[in-house]
Amino acid sequence: MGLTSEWARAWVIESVRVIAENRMELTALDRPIGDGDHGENMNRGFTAVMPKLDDLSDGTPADVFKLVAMTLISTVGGAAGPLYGTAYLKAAGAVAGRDELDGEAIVALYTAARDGIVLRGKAEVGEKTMIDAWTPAVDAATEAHAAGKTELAILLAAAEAAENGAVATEPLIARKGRASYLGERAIGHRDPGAQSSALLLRAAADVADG
Amino acid sequence: MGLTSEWARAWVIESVRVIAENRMELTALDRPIGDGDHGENMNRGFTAVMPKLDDLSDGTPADVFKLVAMTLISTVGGAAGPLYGTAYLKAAGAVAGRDELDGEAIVALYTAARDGIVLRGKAEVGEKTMIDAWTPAVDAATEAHAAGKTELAILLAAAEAAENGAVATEPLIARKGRASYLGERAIGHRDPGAQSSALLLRAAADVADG
Amino acid sequence: MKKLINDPQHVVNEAIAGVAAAHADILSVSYDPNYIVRNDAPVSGKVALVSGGGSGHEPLHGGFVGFGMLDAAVPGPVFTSPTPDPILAATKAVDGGAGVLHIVKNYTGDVLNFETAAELAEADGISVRSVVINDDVAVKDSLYTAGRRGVAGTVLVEKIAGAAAQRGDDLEAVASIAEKVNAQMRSMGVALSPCIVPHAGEPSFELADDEIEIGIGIHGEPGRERIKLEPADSIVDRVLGHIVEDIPFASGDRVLLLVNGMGGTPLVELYIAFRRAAESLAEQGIEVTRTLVGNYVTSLEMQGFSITLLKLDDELTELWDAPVHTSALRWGR
Amino acid sequence: MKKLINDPQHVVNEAIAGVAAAHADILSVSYDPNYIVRNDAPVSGKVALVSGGGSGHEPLHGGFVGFGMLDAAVPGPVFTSPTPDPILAATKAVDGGAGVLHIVKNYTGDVLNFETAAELAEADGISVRSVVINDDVAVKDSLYTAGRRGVAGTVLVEKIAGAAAQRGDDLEAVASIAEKVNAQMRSMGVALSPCIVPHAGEPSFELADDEIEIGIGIHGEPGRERIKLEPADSIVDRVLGHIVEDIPFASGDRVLLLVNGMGGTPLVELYIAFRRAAESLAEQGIEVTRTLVGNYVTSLEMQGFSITLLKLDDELTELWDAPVHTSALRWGR
Ligand SMILES: Nc1ncnc2c1ncn2[C@@H]1O[C@H](COP(=O)(O)OP(=O)(O)O)[C@@H](O)[C@H]1O
Ligand SMILES: Nc1ncnc2c1ncn2[C@@H]1O[C@H](COP(=O)(O)OP(=O)(O)O)[C@@H](O)[C@H]1O
Ligand SMILES: [Mg+2]
Ligand SMILES: [Mg+2]
Ligand SMILES: [Mg+2]
Ligand SMILES: [Mg+2]
Repeated sequence: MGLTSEWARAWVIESVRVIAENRMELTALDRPIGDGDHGENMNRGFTAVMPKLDDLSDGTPADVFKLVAMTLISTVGGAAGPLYGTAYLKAAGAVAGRDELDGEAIVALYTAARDGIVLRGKAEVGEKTMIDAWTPAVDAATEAHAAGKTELAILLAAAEAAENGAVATEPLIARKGRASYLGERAIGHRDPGAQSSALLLRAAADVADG
Repeated sequence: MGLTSEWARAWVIESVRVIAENRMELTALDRPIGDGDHGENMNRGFTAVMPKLDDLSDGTPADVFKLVAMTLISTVGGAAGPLYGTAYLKAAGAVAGRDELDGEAIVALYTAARDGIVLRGKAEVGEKTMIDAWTPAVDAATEAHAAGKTELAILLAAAEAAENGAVATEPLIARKGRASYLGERAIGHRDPGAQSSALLLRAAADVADG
Repeated sequence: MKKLINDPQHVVNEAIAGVAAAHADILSVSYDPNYIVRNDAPVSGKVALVSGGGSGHEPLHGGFVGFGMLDAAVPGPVFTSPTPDPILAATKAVDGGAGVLHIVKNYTGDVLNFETAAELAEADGISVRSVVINDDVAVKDSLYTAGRRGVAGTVLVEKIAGAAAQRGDDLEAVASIAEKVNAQMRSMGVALSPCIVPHAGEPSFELADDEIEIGIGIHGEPGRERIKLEPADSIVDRVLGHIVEDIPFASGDRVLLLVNGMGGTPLVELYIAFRRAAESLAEQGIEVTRTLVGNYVTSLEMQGFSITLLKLDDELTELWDAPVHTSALRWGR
Repeated sequence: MKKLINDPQHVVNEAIAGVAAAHADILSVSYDPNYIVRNDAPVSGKVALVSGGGSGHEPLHGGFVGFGMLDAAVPGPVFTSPTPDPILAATKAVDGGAGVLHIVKNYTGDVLNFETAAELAEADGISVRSVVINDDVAVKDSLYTAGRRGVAGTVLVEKIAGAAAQRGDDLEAVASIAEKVNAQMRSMGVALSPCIVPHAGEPSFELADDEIEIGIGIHGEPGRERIKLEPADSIVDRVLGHIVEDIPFASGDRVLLLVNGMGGTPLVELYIAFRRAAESLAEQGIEVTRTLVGNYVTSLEMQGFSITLLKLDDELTELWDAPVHTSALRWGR
């Protein structure tokens, strides 16, 4: 039994909640190594998703992700807007037409999202960006699926890997985004985009869990 | 035995000293009810007098006062520059040609100085300006002279009256100069120009004393 | 106090050296006595305009030297009127035989020093007329004060009288245009934070974190009242109210609206204030036909703004629109 | 934090409403999506210039909309790049059939959002070229960073490319003039005090009473080093040293010297800095043939300044001198 568009909706609703809840923390992470607006930017975007989601009476998971993509692109701005926007857009493309997502589809979904971010932002692992949350998440999901785990277990493995990845950005020097201007002074600070990515991936597992 | 140009020079030299010594205090008085520059202005002017006085090898008291007048006019600026400049200029005129100043000449000197300030600034007694030091000083000098006092006693009477006059500006509302913008809020502050006038008139007596 | 200066004593001399280096195409600078003069001065047969006052209000006055505006500017020490010597020297340097108009902001020091310079210039055979600017409604104009202060409206007088001189008006006519502008305009300022005079090294006044000063003077002189910080729209409404009630601007009037920055307030905030002022005037039926927004008459790094309203007629509008070529105001050439 | 604003959320909308009210003769404003556009747009057959970015840098970019410069400006939220929607809408509004040049400051967000808008415009049949401005030498340009930031030199690109478009150059030619200006200019900034983003309500960084930040970014991003406050001349020498060593300016070169205020520094201080910069360049045999001094690319109320040097040749000089009519830069008409 795979994940339906109910799950996709629930994930988005939970995302809106956790982003709002962690808005100040994300902005605080962005202050020392960025320009102090990441929480504000993400919250502006996800807040705008809510009424549109209500309007989308039904549809596939891909429809839900495409709606999120378009809304984030047109409301977030900054670096995060186009990056997350592309992630959701490519994710939607990867599961187009499906009503239910099995383990393989979930791996395809996360992989496409990550690849979308790379396509736009050209970041590699270790450059202190959101990719440092996404790539470990994709790897963990792939591994869990290969080991024959359930959809829920795949989502949980990805969430945990993303969280560890976000923490692991702390000792890094940044090579992409605003933090790259700081050189060694970026060391010791967690990347705000990696942190928001971990929050979103945890939300995906939390709502499947329930 | 009257006061010579030696006295006039000594008065100026002492004026330079006391203005420098009280520069911060005069500026502090100007801050709450003016623009915080009276000490700076006066010090700029009197500092410039010194080298010129050295160049003036000899001359009458009137020559000394004329030199002070021209220097203050061309270096002080603000309200105080033209007011004190005119005072010294008219004072010089009142004693022109004399080598020694007797009691009558001193009364004429101070009266002309005061009248010069009124001519330029149109202030009356009680309007919280330097006139509130000068007019009592002129009155006291006139009285002392009428009572047959010595030159020194006349200068001392004027100095004391000027000091009392400066203190007496404290409860007044200002009607001239910057302090007039404050209305009732000027109450409780001593007028900086009245204070500098009192310092100068005390210096005149101090050097005659010595 | 953090300032981008060297020695506080050299602020004015070094700044006018910078003005000379930056605007050599328009003006040149004389030192000791200090004044800034149009490159083509004296312009033979043209009435010349000289203004000046304490420094720290830049671009006033040096930024307005050039074609169609001032012939010379005389910068005193920071916030202190210049002495008569440089005013006289500037007056002599620009007289083209048609006389000189002195534009003086109404402060005792400025008035007295310009007065002396004018007397000395007259003694040298130069005709001088003086106009004293007193547009600040924050200060009650009465027999019991030194009168209203001259503030941001000064730039409007300099532009419009400058255009009258440039088109060939004689000294009487230029002076009466200047008087007319002064009579038809009113200003009022607000401070959010104080400024610091370089040699003083401490703020000219203190404001709590949630206080603003309504009716501030351009040297940090206290205003009408100190109130709690309010939204921009309420502050604008207050200030505009004082202005409109002082001079009976009436529905149907055409006006020039100047929203002037005090030096430390970002342009984005000035536009927010401009928006409300324009909106409110429209509600009152007063038509804003000319506008100016920016830092024109400043008070060092003070945060705040002022509003000036000038009642226009066809002649004043035409003179406002006439070409001007200075470092801080330029159009038409 | 004391600001002349109403609701922090309404800062940009209210400010552009003020811009619309103040400069109706030059431009008009669209809301939702927000952009500022030349009154005569689209100019048929002329290459159109669109720039934009976070707000809080006024007069950049809206102050440069008009004849001979930008056709449209797209203001994002304070210090945050606009999304593709308004960029696309502005691009469509100004395209006169000859294509559109996007002038983008080099920040990841700006680059990505303009990139998306350009793709969407191309899909709609509009030719778009983009030039990414990266004049800030404070940041090392290497494979290991997002590259140098775009700062005050942006105004020089907008003016010169705008003049090329106005004289009728085609899209390739306008883009290559813009690239050339970007390649030949270098900038560096200094902060004496931080700025405060309205919705954040606290300073973007902290500086002790005797510290300054050398190499500050225009959003308060940290620079190269934090040092003790020094006399203006030493600060200017430091900054100019970094600029001149980065691009090999040589004796005999002609340059444009821009001394730009960050928003909260008084003009009198900018002139002191300009004086030293001009003096030092003269000592190095570098000839300053064009100048600009004032608040052009700001960072809200930040105190500080930046220096930009652009190597000139005859063509760039001629394009610089060409008439321009915007609210913040105007000459020749
Ligand atoms: N080239 C890139 N690739 C991937 N992620 C990036 C890149 N550049 C920036 N980011 C991410 O974007 C985050 C910053 O987002 P945000 O603060 O919203 O935008 P901005 O930097 O424009 O203010 C960073 O923490 C980082 O994770
Ligand atoms: N009209 C006037 N008549 C007499 N004295 C005056 C007048 N106006 C101002 N003053 C005096 O000048 C003093 C201020 O001098 P100063 O601070 O040097 O000039 P400014 O006010 O231009 O800064 C006042 O304290 C007052 O005594
Ligand atoms: Mg950010
Ligand atoms: Mg004073
Ligand atoms: Mg003064
Ligand atoms: Mg940002």
